[in-house]
Amino acid sequence: MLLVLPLVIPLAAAVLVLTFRDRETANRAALIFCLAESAAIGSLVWRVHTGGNLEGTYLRADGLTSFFLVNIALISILSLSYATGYLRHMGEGRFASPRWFYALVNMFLFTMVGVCLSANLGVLWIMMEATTLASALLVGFYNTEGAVEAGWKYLVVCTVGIAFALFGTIVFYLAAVKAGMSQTSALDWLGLLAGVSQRRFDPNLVRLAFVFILAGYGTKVGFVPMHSWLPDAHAEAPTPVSAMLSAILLNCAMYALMRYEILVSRAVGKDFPGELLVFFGLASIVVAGLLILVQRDLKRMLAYSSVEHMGMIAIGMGLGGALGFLGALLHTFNHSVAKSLLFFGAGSVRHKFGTLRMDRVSGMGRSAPLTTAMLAVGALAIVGMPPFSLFVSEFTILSESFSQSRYVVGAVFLIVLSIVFGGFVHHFLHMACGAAQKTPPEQDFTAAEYAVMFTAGALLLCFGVRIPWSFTALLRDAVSVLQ
Amino acid sequence: MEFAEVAAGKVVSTSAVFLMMTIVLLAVSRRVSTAILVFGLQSAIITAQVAGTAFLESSREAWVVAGLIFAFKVLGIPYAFFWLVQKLKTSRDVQAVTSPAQSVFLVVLMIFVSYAVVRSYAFGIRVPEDALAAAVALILTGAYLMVSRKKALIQMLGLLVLENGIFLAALTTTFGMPLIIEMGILFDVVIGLLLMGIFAFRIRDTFEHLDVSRLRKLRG
Amino acid sequence: MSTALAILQALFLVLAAPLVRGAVGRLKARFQRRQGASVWRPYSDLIKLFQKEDLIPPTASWIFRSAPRIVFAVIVTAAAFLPVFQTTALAGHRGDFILFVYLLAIGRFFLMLGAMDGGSGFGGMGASREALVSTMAEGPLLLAFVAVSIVAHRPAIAGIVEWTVGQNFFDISAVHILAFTTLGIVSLAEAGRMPVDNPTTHLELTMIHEGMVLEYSGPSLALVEWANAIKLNVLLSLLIALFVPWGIATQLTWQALVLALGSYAVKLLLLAVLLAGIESVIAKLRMYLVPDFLGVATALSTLAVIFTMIAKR
Amino acid sequence: MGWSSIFWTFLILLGVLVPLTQLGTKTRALQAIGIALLILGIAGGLVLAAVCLWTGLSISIRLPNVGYFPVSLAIDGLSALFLFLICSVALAVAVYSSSYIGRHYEAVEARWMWALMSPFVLSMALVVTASTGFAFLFGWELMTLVSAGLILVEGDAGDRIHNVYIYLLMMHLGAAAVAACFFLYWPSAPGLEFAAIRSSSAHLSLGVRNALILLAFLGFGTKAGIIPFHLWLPRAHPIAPSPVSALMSGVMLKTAIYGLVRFAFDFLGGGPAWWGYLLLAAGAVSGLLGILFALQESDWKRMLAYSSIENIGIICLGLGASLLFWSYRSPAWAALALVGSLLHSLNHAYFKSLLFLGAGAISDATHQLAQDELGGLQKRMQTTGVTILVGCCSIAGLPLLNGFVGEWLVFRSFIAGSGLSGAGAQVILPLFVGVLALIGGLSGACFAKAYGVSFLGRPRSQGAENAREVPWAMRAAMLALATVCVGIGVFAPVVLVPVSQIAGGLVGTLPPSSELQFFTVMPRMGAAILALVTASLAVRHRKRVAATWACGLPALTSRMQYTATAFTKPLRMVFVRVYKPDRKIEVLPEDLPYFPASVSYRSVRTTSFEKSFYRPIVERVVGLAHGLRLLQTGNVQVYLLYIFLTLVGLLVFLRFAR
Repeated sequence: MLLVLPLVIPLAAAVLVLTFRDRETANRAALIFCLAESAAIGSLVWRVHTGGNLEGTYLRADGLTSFFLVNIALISILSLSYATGYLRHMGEGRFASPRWFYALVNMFLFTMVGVCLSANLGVLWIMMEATTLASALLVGFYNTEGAVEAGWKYLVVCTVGIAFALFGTIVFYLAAVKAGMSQTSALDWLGLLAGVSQRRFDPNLVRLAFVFILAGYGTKVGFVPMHSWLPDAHAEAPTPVSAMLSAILLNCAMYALMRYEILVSRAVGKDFPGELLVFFGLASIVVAGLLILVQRDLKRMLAYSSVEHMGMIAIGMGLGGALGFLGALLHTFNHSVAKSLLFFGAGSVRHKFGTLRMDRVSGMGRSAPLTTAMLAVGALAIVGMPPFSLFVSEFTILSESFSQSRYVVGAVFLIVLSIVFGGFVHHFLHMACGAAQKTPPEQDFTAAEYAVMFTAGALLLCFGVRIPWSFTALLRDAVSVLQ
Repeated sequence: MEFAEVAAGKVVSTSAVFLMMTIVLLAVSRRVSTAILVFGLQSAIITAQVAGTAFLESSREAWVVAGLIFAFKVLGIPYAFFWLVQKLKTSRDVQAVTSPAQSVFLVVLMIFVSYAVVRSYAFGIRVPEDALAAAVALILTGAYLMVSRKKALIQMLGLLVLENGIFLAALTTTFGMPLIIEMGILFDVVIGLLLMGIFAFRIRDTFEHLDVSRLRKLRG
Repeated sequence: MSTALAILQALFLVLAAPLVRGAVGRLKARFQRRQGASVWRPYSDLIKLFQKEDLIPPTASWIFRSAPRIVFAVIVTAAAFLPVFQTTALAGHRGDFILFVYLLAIGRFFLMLGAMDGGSGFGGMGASREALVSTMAEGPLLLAFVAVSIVAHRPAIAGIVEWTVGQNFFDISAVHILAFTTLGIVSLAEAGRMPVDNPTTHLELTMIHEGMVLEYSGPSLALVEWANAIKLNVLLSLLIALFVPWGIATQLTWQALVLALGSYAVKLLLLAVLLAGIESVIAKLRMYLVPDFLGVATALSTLAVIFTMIAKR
Repeated sequence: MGWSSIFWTFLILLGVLVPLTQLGTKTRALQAIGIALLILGIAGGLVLAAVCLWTGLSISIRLPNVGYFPVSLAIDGLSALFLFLICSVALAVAVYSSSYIGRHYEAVEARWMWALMSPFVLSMALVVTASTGFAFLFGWELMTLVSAGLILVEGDAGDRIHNVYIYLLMMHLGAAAVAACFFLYWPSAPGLEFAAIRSSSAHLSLGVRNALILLAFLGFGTKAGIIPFHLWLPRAHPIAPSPVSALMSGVMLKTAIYGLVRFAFDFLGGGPAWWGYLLLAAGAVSGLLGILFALQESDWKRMLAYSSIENIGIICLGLGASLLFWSYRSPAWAALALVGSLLHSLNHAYFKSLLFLGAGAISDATHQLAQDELGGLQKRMQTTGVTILVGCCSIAGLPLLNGFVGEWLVFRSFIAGSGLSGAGAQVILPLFVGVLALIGGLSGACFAKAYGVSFLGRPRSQGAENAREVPWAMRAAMLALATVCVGIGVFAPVVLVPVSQIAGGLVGTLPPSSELQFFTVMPRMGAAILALVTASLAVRHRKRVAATWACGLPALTSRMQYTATAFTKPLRMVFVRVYKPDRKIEVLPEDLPYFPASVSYRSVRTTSFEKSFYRPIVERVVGLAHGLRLLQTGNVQVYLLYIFLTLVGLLVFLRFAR
C-alpha cells in the first residue's frame, strides 16, 4: 500500500485536475495533491527508515529510493508552489491551459516516482522512457518556435538514447540468464543483487551492457557529448518545468545509473564502471564549464551548469569510497535545491525584463532587489561558495579524489570550478549591477514565488552550515545501499 | 506435426536473410510511403520469427507478444504513418543527405560490421549468429536513417527500426523478456510515436515544413 | 673616561664640521688660483644667520620650521655612531650601520618635506632631484658597509674599525678598495658635492640641495647648512674610520689620544685635498647622468660583496 | 574555560548578532547597538588575542561537524599574533567607520556596509584560527566573497564591476590552489585536522612537498598580491570604501602570509634551499616593482595599493631568507628572519590601515584623492596631517617608527647570510641588502612625495582649499594607529619578545638574543632627537611671515608647484624600462608647432603582465569555449551522430581495454 500510494496519487491528480476548468481551483487542487503526494512519500520514507526495506514484485523501496523520493517531493512542492504564481498570465488553449499543465506535471511526477520505486530493471527502463514522454509536451508547452524545436529534439535524442539503454538492459538480462538465473528473477533487483555476488556473470557481457546503459541513461543524465538536448529543453520549458527537469529528472536518470553501477561493480569490480563514470564526469564538467562562459541566455547557462554538476556527481559516483558516494548524493540534493532556486529567479527575470538574454539585462539590483538577492544566493551556491551547501558536497567529492591520489581528477575539478565561477560571476555581475533599466511597469510578484525562493535559499544556507540530523540519517541509509 | 516444426524452424533461421533485404530496401527507398511499407514488411518478418519461436518453445507469452507486434507494428503503426503523411500534406520525398548508392554502400558495410561484432560475442553465448547480426544491423540502420534523413517522419521510422533491432536482439538471445516488460516497452513505443506525431503537427504548424535539419534556432 | 671621550668625539664632529667645509672651500680656491675665504668663514656665516629673523612663507605649516631642526638633530645623532679617536662610539650595536644609513634617510625625508612646504616651484624641484639621488645612493652605501662588515666578521661600525686596526695595511683586500670607492662616490652624492651637485651655484637647471633650501633663511638656514657640513664631516670621518683607521687610540692613554688626533687631522686634511681636487677637476654631471654615476657605485659595491667570498679566510 | 567563552561570544556577535541588527530591523537605535556590539566583540577578540600572545595561552574550541568534516578553531602562538593584528586594526577601523559610514552612505548602504563588515572581520579571524582544513577554506572563501560585497556596496558602475570581477576570479583561482594544498594531505591526514597534517608532513615524499610549496606559493601568493599574481590588487583595493580598503590591504593580505607561514614553516617544517630562493626572488620582484608602480601613482589609494605589494615583497624577502637559513641548518638566524617578516606583517597592518583611513579622511574633507589636486592640507587638517605623516614615515622605514623594526631584522638576517655554509647563499643573501635598500629608498621618495604634495605647500583645488578637519571618531582611530606605530618603533621589545617566541616555536630555536637587544637603543635615541628638536624649536627667534619670492612675478600660484607627476619624473626616466609608458603628446594647432595654442600630454602605463601573461590565457580559454560552442550545431541529426559516435567509441574501448 505504502509503495503504491505515491504512484496512485499523481496519477489520480493528473486525471482529476483536468476537470477543473477554473485556474484558481486547478492551482489549489494541484497543490493539495502535491502535498498529499509528499505526505505519502514521507510516510514511505519513515517506514523504510524505521522498518527496513519494503519489497514488492515490481516495486520496492530502500535507502537510496528514500533519498531520491525526498528530493522529488521537496522540489515538486517548490516548483508547484512557484507555478501557482507563475502561471497567472497563461491563457486557455488546447493543451496550453493551467489544468493541462498540472495534468502533465503530475504525469511527469508519476513517472519519476515510478523510476525510483521500480524493483525491476525492465520497469525502470519503462519508467525512464515514460519520463521523457511525459515531459516532452511540457517542454513544448509554450508552442513557440523554440519550444517546438526543443521539444522535438528532446524527444528524439532522449528516445534514441533510452533505446540504447533498453539494449543494455537486455544484454544485462542475457548475462543474468546465462549465469543461470531464472527468467523471472533476471531483471529483479533483489534477485540480481543476490545473483551478482553468488554467480559468475560473463564479464564481457556485463561490460557490454554497462556501456550501453551508460550511453543510454547517460543521454538522459546529460553527459557530454550526449547532452545536446539538455540546454534546449531546459531553456525553452516553462520555468517550473525547467526546475523540475534540472533538479529531479536528471537525478532520476542518475539514480538509474547508480543502480546499474552497484550491480556492475559487484559483477566485474568497481574499476570498470568507476573509470567510465569518472571519464564522462570529467568530459561533462570541462565542456559544460567552458560553455557556461560564452552563454547569452540565462536559462541556457543554467542548463549547462546542470550538465556540469551532473558531471561532478558522476565523478563522485565513479570514485566511490565512503566520501565519493556521500559527496555524490549530497551534491545531488544540493544541486537540485540550488538549481531550482536559480530557475525560479530566472523566471522572475523573464517576467520583469521580458527577456532572458543576459546582455540585455542590467541594473537588476536596483529594479528588482529581492530577485537579485535570491539569484545571488543561488549563483554563489551553485559555484560552490561557502556558506552554502554545494561547497560542502564539492569539498566531499574533491576529498575523495585526492584521498585516492587521483590528482588529475582533482586538479581538473578545481580548475573547472574556477572557470565556472568566472562564467557565473561575470554574467551575474553584469546583470545585477549598473544603472537601473527602464522596465515595463512593475510586475507584481506573488508572495508564493518569494516564499519558494526564500525557502530554497534557506535550505542552501542551512545545509552549508550544518546538515540536519534527520537528513544525515537518510544519507547514511542511501550510502549503505551504494556501498 | 513434423512439418509445422520444420517450417517454424525455417522461418526462424531464414528470417535473418529477409531482414537484411529489408535493410537494403530501406536504404534505397526514396519515398516515404515505400519506407513505411518496408518497415511493415520488416515487422511482419519479425512477427513471423516470434511466432516461429513461440511455436517451437510452445510458450504462451511469446504468442501474446507475436500478436501484439502484429497488431501494432505490422498494422497499427504503418497505418498511422500513412494517416500522418496524408494529414501533414508534405512532399513524398525522404530528403536524404546521402545518395541511394552511398546509402547502400554504408548499409552493407554496417551489415559486415554487425557480423564482425557479433562473432566476438556469439561464441560466448551460443545463439544463432545470423539473427543476432541482423538485429545489430537493424540497430545500426535505424541509427543511420535518423542521422541521414532530414524529414521528421523518417526519423521516427528510423527510431522504430532501431527498436525492432533491439527487440530482435532480445528475442534471439533470450527468447524475449518477461511479458509484462515487453508490453510496457511496446506501450512506451506507441506513446512515443504518438507524441512525435503531435510534435510533427506542431512543427508543420509552426515552421511550415517538416525538415528537422532546418530546426537550428537553438544552438551554442 | 671612555664615555666622556665618546661624547667628545661626537661633539668634535659637530663643531669641527664648518671648519672642514671652510678648509675644502679654501683648498678649492687655491687650486683655482684664487685667494679664497678664510677657513673660519663658515662659522661667521652661521653666527650671522642665527642672528637674523626667520622668514616663513604664508602657506607653510609647522613642517617648514621643524624640518631643519629635525634634520640637524638626526645628523647629530648619526655622528654619535662614529669612532673617531677611539675604537668605540657613543652609540653602537650589532647592525648599527643600518640605523646610521636610515638616520641619514630621516634627514633627507624631512628636508624634502620642508622644501615642498615653501610653496614655490624650486622646492619641489630640489626635492624631486634629491629623491632621485638618495634613492640611488642608499643601496651602494649599505652594500659597501655590508662588504666591509663581512670581511671583518663584525656587524657593527665600531667592531669593523677595531678589526681593521688589527690588520696590516698591506693586507688590505680588493673588497676594501671597491668598498672605499663606492663609499667615496656615495659620500659625494650624499653630501651634495661635485659632480653630483654644485654647492656653490643656484642655477635652476642643476641645483639640488640649494633648490631645497632656497626658501629658508635665518636660523633655519643656519641649521640646514650646519647639518650639511656635519654630514660631510661624518662621511669623511667614516671613510677614515672604516678604511684607514690606523693611528686611532686602542688604549686610553694621553699619548695614544694625541697620536689619534694628529693622525686623524692629517687624514682628514688629505681627504679634503682630494675632495677639493676632484671638485676642481671634474665638471658637474648632467642631471640624468647622475644615476649612471651612482650605478657605477652600485656595481662596485655588488662586486665588493661578491669578492668577500674570496677575501674572507 | 573562561577564555574560550569569550571566543564563542566573539564568533556569535560578529557572525550572527551584528548582521541581524543591521539587516533585521530598520530601527536606528538597534543598529547603533549593533555597531556598539561589533566594537565590543572586536575588543573582546583583541583582549583574547593579546592574552594568548603574551601569556602563551592556547585555546581551542570545537564546532559541530559539517557533513564528514570536523570544524574546530584553535589559537596557538601564530594564530594569536594574526588574530591580534586583525582585531586591533579592525577595532580602529570600526571606530573610524562609526563616523565615516554615516557621513558617506545612505541608510540602506550603511546597513549593508555594517552587515558585511562584521562577517568580513569574522571570516579573517576564522582563517587564522581555523585548525581544520575545512574551517580554513570556509573562512578563506567567505573572506573573498564578503569583501567583494563590500566593494559592490560602494558602487557598481561598469569599470568597477570589471575590477571586482577580476578580483573575484583571481581569488577563486588562488583559493583553488590553496584547496589543492590541503587536499594533497588527504591521503595521509584524512579529516584535515592541523595536528594530523603536521604530524604527517614528515612522511611526505619530496615531490609532494615541492608540489605543496608551489601550490601554496601560487594560492597564498595570489591572495597576498605577489607579482605576477598581483593583477587584482591595485584594481580592488582602491575602489573599496576607505575603511574596507584599510582592512583589505592591512589585514586581509596578511591572512595569506599567515597561510604561507603555516604551510612552509609549521606543516612542512622548511625544505630545500630553492624554496627560500623562490620566495626571495618573488619578494625582490614584488618589492621593487610594487614600489616603482606606487611611485608613479598619483591617486592616494592606488598608490597605497601598490605599496602593499611592495611590503608584501619585503615580508616575502624575510620568509625566503628564513627558509634559506633553515635549509642550511642555522635555525637561530632563520628565526630572526621569520621574526622580521612576522613583525613587518604586523607593522604593515598598522601603518597601511592608518594611511588608508587617512586617505578616507582626505576624500572626506576634499572629495578627491588625486594628489595633484591636493595641497596645503596640513594647515587645514592638523591631526589628520600628523597621523598621515607618521604613517608615511613608518612605511618609508624610518627609524623610531615601526616600519624600521621589521626591515632592520630582515636586513640583519641578510647580512648574517654571509656566514652560511652554501657558497651561493653566502653571497646572494648579502646582496639582497642592496635590493632592500633600494626598495627602502624608493619608498622614502614615494611617501615624501605623497605627503609633501598633498599636505604641504598651496592647495591646488577648491576642494583642498576648503578642507575641514574630520570628526573626532575618525581622528581618534587614526591617532590610535599612529600611536601604535610610534610605540612599536620606540619600544619594539614589547612585541619582539612574544613574536620571537612564536618564531622560535616554529623553527625550533629562539633567535639570537644579542640581536634583539639592538632595539633597546631606540628609546634613548628617540629621546635624544626629541630633545634636540624641541630645544632648537624652543629657542626664541624673530619670525616673520613673508611671501615667497616669485622671481619678479606678482605672486606665486598653486600651478607653479611641483605636482606628484612632476616629482617622480626623474625616477620615471631612470626606470623607463620598467614602466614602458605609452606617451601621447598632442599640440594644437598642428600646423604651427612652435606657437601652440594648447599642448596636451598623456602618459598611460599598461602593466605588461596583463598584456603578455593574463590576456593570452583568458583569450585562449574563451576561444576554446567558442570553439566548443560550434559543436552545438543545433542540428538534431548531428546530435544523434554524437551519441552514436560515443557508443562506437565506447565499444572500441571495450574491445581493446581488456
